[in-house]
Order: sequence, then C-alpha cells, then structure tokens
Amino acid sequence: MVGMNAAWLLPAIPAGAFALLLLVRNFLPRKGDWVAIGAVTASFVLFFFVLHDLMTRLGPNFHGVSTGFTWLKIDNFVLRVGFFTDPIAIVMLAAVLVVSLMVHVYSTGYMHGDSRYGWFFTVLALFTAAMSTLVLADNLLLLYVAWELVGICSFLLIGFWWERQSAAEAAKKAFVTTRVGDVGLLIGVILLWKKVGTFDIQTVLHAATSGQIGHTYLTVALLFMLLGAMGKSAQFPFHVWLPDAMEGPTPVSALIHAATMVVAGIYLLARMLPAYMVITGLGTLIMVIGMITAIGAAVIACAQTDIKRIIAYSTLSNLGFMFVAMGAHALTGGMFHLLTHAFFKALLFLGAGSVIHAVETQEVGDLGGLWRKMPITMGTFVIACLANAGLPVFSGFFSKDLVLEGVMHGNTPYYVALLAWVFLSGIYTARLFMLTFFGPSRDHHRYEHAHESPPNMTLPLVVLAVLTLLAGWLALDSVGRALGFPGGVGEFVFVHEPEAYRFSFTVAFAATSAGLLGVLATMYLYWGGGPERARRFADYSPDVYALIRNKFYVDELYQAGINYGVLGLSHAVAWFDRYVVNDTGVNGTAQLTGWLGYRLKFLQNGKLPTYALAMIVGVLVMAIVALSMHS
Amino acid sequence: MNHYEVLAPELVLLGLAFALVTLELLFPQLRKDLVAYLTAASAIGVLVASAFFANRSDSFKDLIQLDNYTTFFRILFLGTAALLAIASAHLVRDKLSNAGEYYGLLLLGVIGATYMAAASELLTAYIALELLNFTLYVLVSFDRKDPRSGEAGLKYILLSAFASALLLFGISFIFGVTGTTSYAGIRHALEAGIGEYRGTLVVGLVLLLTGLGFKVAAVPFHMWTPDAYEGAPLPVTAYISIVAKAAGFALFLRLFSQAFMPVISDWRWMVALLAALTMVFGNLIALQQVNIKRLLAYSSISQVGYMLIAIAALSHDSATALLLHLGGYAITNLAAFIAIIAFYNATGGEEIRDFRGLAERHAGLAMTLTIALFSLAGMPLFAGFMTKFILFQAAAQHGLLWLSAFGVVTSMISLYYYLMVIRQMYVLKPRDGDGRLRVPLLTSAVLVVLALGIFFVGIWPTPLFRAAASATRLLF
Amino acid sequence: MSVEQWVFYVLAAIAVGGAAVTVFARDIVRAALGLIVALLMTAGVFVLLSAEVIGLVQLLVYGGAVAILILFALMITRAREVTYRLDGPQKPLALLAGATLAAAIGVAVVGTVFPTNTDHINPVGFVEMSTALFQTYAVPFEVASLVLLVALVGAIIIARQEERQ
Amino acid sequence: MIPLDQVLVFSGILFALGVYGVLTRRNAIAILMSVELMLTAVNTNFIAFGVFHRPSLAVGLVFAVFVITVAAAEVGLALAIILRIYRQRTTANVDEVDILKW
Repeated sequence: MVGMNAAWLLPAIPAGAFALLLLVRNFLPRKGDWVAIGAVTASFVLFFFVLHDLMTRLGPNFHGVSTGFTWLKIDNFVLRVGFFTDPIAIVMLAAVLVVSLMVHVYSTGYMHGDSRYGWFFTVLALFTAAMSTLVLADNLLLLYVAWELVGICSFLLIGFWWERQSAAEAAKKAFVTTRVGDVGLLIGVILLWKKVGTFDIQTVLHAATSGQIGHTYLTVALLFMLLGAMGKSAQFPFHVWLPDAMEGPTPVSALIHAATMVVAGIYLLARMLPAYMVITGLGTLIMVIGMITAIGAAVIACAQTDIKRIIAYSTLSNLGFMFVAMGAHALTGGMFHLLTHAFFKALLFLGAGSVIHAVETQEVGDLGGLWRKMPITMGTFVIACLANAGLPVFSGFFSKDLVLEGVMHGNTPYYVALLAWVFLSGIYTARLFMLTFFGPSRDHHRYEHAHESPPNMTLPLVVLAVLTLLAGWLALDSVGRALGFPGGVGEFVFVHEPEAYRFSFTVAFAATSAGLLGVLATMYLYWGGGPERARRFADYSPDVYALIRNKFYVDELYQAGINYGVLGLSHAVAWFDRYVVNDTGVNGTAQLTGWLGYRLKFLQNGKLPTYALAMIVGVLVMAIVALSMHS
Repeated sequence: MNHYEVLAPELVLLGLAFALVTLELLFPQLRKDLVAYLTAASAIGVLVASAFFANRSDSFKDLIQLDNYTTFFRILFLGTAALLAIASAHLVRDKLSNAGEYYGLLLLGVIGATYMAAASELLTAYIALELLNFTLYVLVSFDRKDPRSGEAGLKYILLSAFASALLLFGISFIFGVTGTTSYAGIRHALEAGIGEYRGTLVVGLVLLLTGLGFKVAAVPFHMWTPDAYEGAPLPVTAYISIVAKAAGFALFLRLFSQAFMPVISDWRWMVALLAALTMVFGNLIALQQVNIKRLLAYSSISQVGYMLIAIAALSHDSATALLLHLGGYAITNLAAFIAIIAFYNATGGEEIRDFRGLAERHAGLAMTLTIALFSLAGMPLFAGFMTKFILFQAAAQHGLLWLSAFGVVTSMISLYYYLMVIRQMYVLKPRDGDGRLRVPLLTSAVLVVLALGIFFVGIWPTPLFRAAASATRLLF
Repeated sequence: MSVEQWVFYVLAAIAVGGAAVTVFARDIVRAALGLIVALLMTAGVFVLLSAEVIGLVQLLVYGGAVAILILFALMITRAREVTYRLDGPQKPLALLAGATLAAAIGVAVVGTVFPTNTDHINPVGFVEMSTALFQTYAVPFEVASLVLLVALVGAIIIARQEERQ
Repeated sequence: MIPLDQVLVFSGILFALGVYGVLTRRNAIAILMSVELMLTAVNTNFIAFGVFHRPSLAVGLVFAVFVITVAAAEVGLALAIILRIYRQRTTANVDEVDILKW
C-alpha cells in the first residue's frame, strides 16, 4: 500500500519532470507542458494516499513519520535527505499541491504563445519540487537548500520577462532582499547545529524544549531564524520586494508570491514553534512585526491603483496576520488561515490575471463594468473577495475567527488592532471589486474588446472558488465528523493541542461587523458615480493620501539606505584604497613631514612601492602584536 | 628510502615538456593549436598514470612525500593544466609567439606546484615554490605586444622577490630555533618546549606567513594580484588563480599541520586576522571593478579569505574541507575563465560592459558563466555552496564561529558583484551590430563538462570529500 | 677580544656602510658599487664563520656575475641620465618601517637564547657539504637546475625584440 | 670566535636596510639591488645558524647556496623584464609603470 513511506515521491516526481523538461522540452509536443502538469497531478494523487495513511495513524502518540536516506556521511557530519510527514506538513502540502496544479492548468491559457512557454513550465516544475522538499524536509539543512532553491525559482520567474528593465530589477531586488534573511536563517541553522550536533528538526526541538540549550544562545539562534522567516514572508522591514515581484507573470504571483513560497516563513515558524515558545519575549516580537506589516500593508492597499499591487499588499497584510497568529502561538488558526488564504488569494490573483488577459491593463482606473463581459471571472472573484474580507460562510471567516480567538486570550490590544485590520481588509477588498467590475466602464476601447477567458483558465477559477467556499467548513466538528475526523480540522490536524472550532458569538460578531462596516462604507464611496466620492474623500487630507499612496516612502528610504549605506561603504573603501593609501598616504606624509621637495606631479600613483609598503605594514603589525603578547 | 619511482611522474612530465619545446623548434610550421592538444594529452596521460599511486605512501629521502595528499594535488594541477592548455589553443595561436615554450612552461609550473604539495622539508619546498614562481614570471610577461603584460611581469617579479626574501628570513629563524628544516624535525623540536626562543619563533612565523600570504594573495599581501591578473594573458590568469593558489595552500597546509601544530596558539590569531581582512577587502573592492579579470582577481582574493579560515581552524576536518573547497573552486574558476577566454577570443572584450546581451549572442556561454558565478557566490546546489558550507561548519566546530559568520556575511556581499555581470548578460540588450558568437566545439564540450562538474560537486560531494579526507588523513 | 672578532667588526661595519650607500645614495651607480662592497664584505664574514666555500660562491656569483649584470643594465637603461630623484615620496614611511623592523628583529634576537648545542663554531667540511648538496639534497638541486633553465629561456623570450610584421 | 647574537644583529641590520631600499627606491634596478641585500642577510643567518648547530647536516650552508643560485637567476630574469619595459616606455621608474591600477 502506498503510504507515508512514499512521501519522498512527492518532490521526486516534479523534480524528474524538471530534469526531463530541462533537457528535451524543445523536442516535445506543446513544449512539454503536459509533462509538468502530469507530474504535479501524479504528486497530487499520491498526496491523498499519504493523507489517508496519516489519518489511519493519527493518535495521541503519533508525531510524524520520517523517511529518507543518508545523502552524505562525512565523519561526524551527516547529511540526510529525509522527509518528515506530520499534520503541519500535510496542511501546507495541501495548499502547495492544489494551487500548483491549478496554476499549471491556468498557465496553459495565460502563457499561451509566449516565446519561453516551455521554460516557464520547466521552472514551475522545479518550484513545485523544491517547495514540496521545503515542506517535507526533516532536517534544517535540507530545508535551507530548498529554501534557497525556491528563492532562485522566484528570481527566475519574477524576471521571466527579463527584456523589461523593471522585471529584471524587481527580480534582483527580490533576490537580494530575501538573501539578507537567508543569511540569517543559515546562521541560525548553524548555531543550532553547533549546539545540538544534528540538523534533525525533531531532535533540535527536543533539545530546545528540554532546556539543553541555554536561553541566551537559543534566543540568538531563533532571532537569526526569524530574520530568514521575515525575509521570505516579506515582513516589515523586508516587505519591499513583494509588491515589485508582481512584475512576474500573474500565475507566478498566484503560486509563489501569494499561496506558497511567501508563506514558507510562516511555515518555518510553525515548524519551530515549540522552540519559540520556550523564549517568552519572542512571541511578542513576532506579533509586533506581524501587526506592523498587517496594518501598514492594508492601509497602503487602500490607495493603490494597480490591480496586482492591491492584491500584493493584501497578501502582505495577510502574511502579517499569520505572523501575529504565530506570535500568539495560535498554531491551528495560523496554519488554517495559511490554507484558506492560499485558496482565496490564488483565486484573486488568477481572477486578476483573467481580467488582465482580457483588457491588457492593470490600472483599476481604466476598468469598470466588466461584470457583464466576464461573468465567470466576476463570480469567482466575488467569492474570493468575500473570503478575503472575512465575511461569514466563506473560508476566510473561519480561519480568521480561529486566529482572533487565539489572540484574544491575554492580548486584548492586539485583538482590537486586528479588528481594525479586518475593517481595513473590508475597505480595500470592496474597493478592488467595485472598481474592477462595477460602475461605468472608464475605457470604452478596452471594454469593447474584453471577453471571458478560455475554459482552461476559467476551470481553475471555478475549482478554487469551490474550495474557497468549502474549505472553511472543515473547521466544524460536524463536518469533520461526517468526513471521518471528529473535532474538525483543528482537532484532526493538531492532535496534541486540539483546538476544535468553537463558534464564539462575540468574536464572530465583532469581526463580521468590522468587515461589513468596511465593505459597506467603501460601497457607498464607489457606488454609482465611480471614484468621485472617493476622490473627494482623499482630498480631505492630501498629505496623508500621498503618504499612503507612496507606500509610506519605504522604498525610497531603502534606496537612500542602499545608496548611502552599502555602496557608500564600498565607495569609502575603494576611495580609501585609491586616495588615502595611494595618494594621501604618500602625498600627505610627504607634505606633512616636508622631508622631500617633490612636486605634486611626481607624487601620483606610487604603485609598486605602495604595494611593498602595505606588505611591510602587515608584517610589522603582526610582529609587534606577537612580540608584545609574550614579553 | 630512495624510491625513485616517487619522482617518476614529474620526470616524465619534464621529458614531455622538453619534447614539446623541441618539437616546436624542429617543426616551426606545425599548427600551434596542435601543440596545445599534445600538451593536454601529455598532462592527462601523466594524470592517469599517477592515479595508480593512490593509497601508496612513500618518500624520497624524506624530502618528497608520496601520499594521497600529493596525489590529490598532482591530479588537480595536471587536470587544470590540461584544460587550460586546450583553452589556450586559439588564443596562443592568434596572439602570442613562442608557443612551444608557452606550453613547456605550463608543464614545468605543474612540477613546481606538485613539489610544493609533496615537499616535507623547507629547502625543497622553497625551491619548488621558486620553480613555480619563475614559470609564472615568464608566463605573465609572455605577451610582448601588450604593454600591460610586461608591467604585470615587472610588478610580480619584484614584489615576489621581496616576498621571497621575507619568507627566507622567516625560514632562517625557524631553522635557527629548531636546528632543522624538515617538517617532522621542526615539530619534534617545538614539542620539546619553546621557552626561551619564543620571540624569534613568532617573528619567523610572521615572516613565513607573509611569504605564504603573498603567494596565495591574502590581504594585505595581495596588492600584486589584481595587476598581475589583468596584465597576464587570460589563460595565465586562470593558471595563477587556480594552480598557483592551490599550490600555495598545499604548501601552507602541509607545513603548518606537520610542523607548527605545537605552537598553534602563536599563529592562529594571525591567520584569523588575515582571513577576516581578506574577506572584507576582497569583497568590498570587488564591487567597484569594471574589468572582468580584475573582478575575478578580487573574487579570488575573497575566496582566499574563506580558505584561510580552514587554516586558522586547523584540524583534520577543516583541512579536508579546505581541499574540498579547493577542488570545487578549481572547477568553478576553470568554468568561469574558459568561458571568458572563449568570449575574449570571439570579441576581444574583457570589460564587464562588453558582456551585455551575451545571453542573446551565445546562450550556452552566458549560462555557463552564470553557473560559475552563482557557484562562486555560494548558491545552494552549486559547488560553491556545498564546499563553503562544509568549510564554515568545520571552522565553527573548532572554535572559530565568529570567523564563519564573517564568511557567511561577506559572501552575501559577493552576490552583488556577481549579479552585476549576470545583469549585463541577461538584462541588457546587445549593442547594435553585435551578432552571435562562435565557440569552438572542443571548448563547448569542456564547458559543458565543467558546468556539470559544478553541479556534481554541489549535489554529491561525497567522492571528492572522500578523496580529500584520505589525502589529509596522514597530515594529522 | 680575539683577533677574529675584531676582523668581524671591521668587515661588518664596512658591509653595513656599503649597504647604507646602496639604499641611501643619490647616484645609482654609486649605489651599485656600494652593493658590491657590501656583498664582498659579507663574503668575508662567511669565511670567518668557516664557510669558505660559500664565501667563494658569493664572491664569484655576486661580486662577479650579478654585479656586472646590474651595471650593464644600468648602462642600457641610461639610469644615470634620468632627471628625477632616486627615492620615492614615501621615504619617511619607509624609514619608519625599516627602523621598526630592525628594532623588532633586534628585540626578538637579543631576547633569545638559541638552542645551539655548542657555543663554538663547527666548520662543515668540504666532503660533508658536497654529500649534502649532491646526495641528500639531490632533488632540490635538480629542481634548482630547472629554475635556472626557466630563467634562461624566459629571459631570452622576454628580452627579444618583437619581430616586425 | 664570533658570538652568534652579533652576527644575527649584523644580518638584521642588512635586512632592514634592504627593506628600506625596496620601500623607497623608484628605479626598478635599485629595488632589485635592495632585494639582493635582503637575501645576503638571509644567507648570513643560514650560515651562522648552520655552523652553530651540531649536527647540522650542513643544511644551513646548502640552503645558502640555493638562495644565491635562485637570486642570481632572479636578477637575470628581472633585468630582462626591466629591459623590455624600458624599450616600450623608455623608463625603469616603477612610479611611471602604472597602467594597471585600481
């Protein structure tokens, strides 16, 4: 029986497809897109066998199953390619495989006719393999390798249309920004490994919870890891790369920059949560970071005009929300929101892609009235929007409430702030929807040419819409009981800390009212006459509007930081090398001491003697220190 | 003790070098690229033959050791020389004269380099070092038409003679306090206690480190490197950056592990200091470069910083990691340089901005160079990540965690300047009139093999690691 | 104090004087002559240390070959006709560095009791020396011959005039 | 009988003078001459240590022979390079040989 022992096949199949496509894609019919789709489908089917196996084994004593083999064994340095299948991984895998499959299918339509069609699917296959590896990795080193690999895929796909200057720059920005976090992760991994002597995650967690690692040491290591999570999940202040990443093709935004790769940071925190729980202050830190990101991004989303960027800021906002959940140790809620968010955010992006495909613009100002032309897209989009706004019966409602409940206990200020977040989500979601589909069409030429997308694009939309409608109900005990897992997803997935969904009227009421208020207010602003009322509203305080419109000037701040910081430092060193060492060190000394009556023109570029001088200075410094050390 | 067969590979190589020079003298009309292929064939022949020495342990009068360490480096040097001979074929034919001498010197340099790795006595090590140095002086100044070549040769020979004098003064002090020049003898003498001559000993060590630091290009003894790299003909630049550097480390590692382990606390901080300086300066100054050879010069300087970490954390683990890293570095740098040589042969450009739009002019060349640069930057799956990771973890395990952290952070900076080159190749359009490039078939084949090698080491380093581990086992 | 020691002081003083001329003289040919004096006097010190063979080699190679080579090179490059001074602008730094280095070496050497087994000179016999050179250190000897060969070939290649195309 | 310390001080002075010369001289040939001074100091050291150690296997003296050999070869090769530079740029001044920089 194929079961959890076959978990290694989940990444292996797409990896095989990647290798095949890399070598022979140009000789295959349709550039080999069917190979990638077939591989992901196979993984998807296999996933259900693994899931079934997991369900039969669940119980109080079940932690997970580890499979794999030793990759490198070098003296005391063992490197395993090991896969650890447990409930957290399964939840994340569900999101990865479902969205990946849908995006593959969708891309056959969206990318149709692109000159690098085959290459696109090649990288997608690699991404699916790497992402599954990341999720299933049972040791931190393998996780890190997969972590970097998805980063490379992201780099390649953001810069997919590298002829466009902006795309290439965005790719570089994303790569470099996340690399900062990656270095932190690597240092954290090495620190933990140094103390525990193994990369195995379960052993490390055990060591952390049983007090084998000193608190200060553990704090430092976890802080470095947090840096990695923040970079990947685009938390403040690393968030700048994610909106720019929208330069990539829209299916990529849906898969990598909404549903899967960007939540890897959340996943890492969830994975390491037992260790984070040991240190009391870290939870608060994570919550604060998440809160800043969540609220800040939601505010910015209210003033963007690019359809993809609005959704990107919405993603940022939701990522911040999940960070808050992790900080409050609301594991169940956080992971559940990760799953539902993957569905509805991918749906939003794919819907937006469908719109862009039809009208070939991303400016919401040029859209409007599209509901008549694109009924399926509109229908699915509205479901996604309602889920994003967290209104009842849609999946976002359940997961959001689960988190709110987790946060509420003992963290009242955060709870109140999150209610404000729900309100803001309502505003920008409604605005996005209204501007895109309702009101008069503001660009008649584009409107006339608009058409519904082909079935291979609408089918994934419908599937994701159905999932968005239904996934939330899995939280309920009664639904779970009917499907064979009493207690709902909370109890099923997290056997050791069952948090079955209990409908709490206060929370639901407060959150729903907040969200509804935001939606209704915005509908009032944008109803009928288009954005005029909203414009008047913005004119009340143009400065504030400009601040929001310009994303709080964080990018400009960074650019200045890069200009004056990193490059300045290297300029300084190069300048030092050129002028101080070369000219001033030579010139200045000569002038200062005045021993030699050389004129300036002879003092240029005393290269070879300068080189020798540098060597002797090195010798003397070392010799003097060494001699004074022992005398 | 007199096992003459220990010397056999180098004797054969010497004979082949003479034969090549004579051949070219006797038949001046011979196609010059044919000489290159003969050189490569000779080197590969000796390489295969010397592989039979694996797991043998002999010595010649305790001067030249034959062990896996020697064999490891012998194969590394011969392989590099063979590939560089192939890569030189077109460039030497078109741009340089005296082809016979060129290839002869390439092989003689390998003899010097191998004896640097094999020597277990300071006099032998010194003279081997000088043999390599002399071949490099000549090779660097080989291009008589390019004034930069002569200038590079002048700077190199004068500074190298200066460094040699410092090194020798250090050796004389070591000899003075221990009464011997053999590694084992020095270790024996140092183990007996160094109470009253520590002062002379540490000054000797400082001078020794200076000489070796110059050879491997460690900051602040590195300043000849960018100039020599830029001035030398391209294949010679590659030769310096791989063979000379690896030979320097081979000598460094054997000497310090076999002779100076008893006084490790006296020199560890010096090496650590040099490593830190080298990583910082190499990476930061590289950001400002516009010439691809100078960029790779600073890149190789920063790589030296990482390698010095292994010496500072000297142990069996770190020595093995160093050899592994050297192996990966050799493959990566070969790929980068051979790609650049092919580019230079086709276009004559060696500025970074000349590479703009290379992806459209020759996709394979751009891809290989990108792979090599990613490997140098230490991206996972590429050789650079795996070898650097093992190196850093070995250092961290032996108490130099801060230095490893230094390495991780500075290698992040390095990504920026490698991306500059990649950006030129992929993001920018070719200039008007820049058409597709032609790359010879053999060069393409070599590049493909090297690119696969980078992935091989990056994904499955076990074979190379086993070789390295068995090479370093006898040192400790 | 023995005669030997007096002779050493005299030789050493002249050698240091010659060396000083080499590095301080404003005229390059005078510097070259200073170098020759310093090298010859050092050869005398070698003889005093009962290393007659090496003293002889020093005399022949340095006093003869190298000195003449350098003088020829000075002539060919018209080194005397140049208008600028011989010393570069970093002279004060160089003085400081040289003095510090001398001090460091002095501190190291004077504070050291060398682990020599005897407190008097042990002459190395001619036979012993030859055995060492040609048998014990046969490998370095052969490698040294390669070094000379490379230098010879290299000097020819490098110094040859580029043939006119 | 000459004390070892005094010989070493003598060689140290020679060596430091040589280093000073390398750092300050601008003519390439003068730099070469300074390096020769340093090498002579090295030889003095080797011989002094060689004759004071027993049994020494004569390695100190043999080392000195090799240093002299290599130094002579180095001078020959360096002068060839200097000649070529002189022919190309009519200068042997290292300050003016600076196409290659930063």
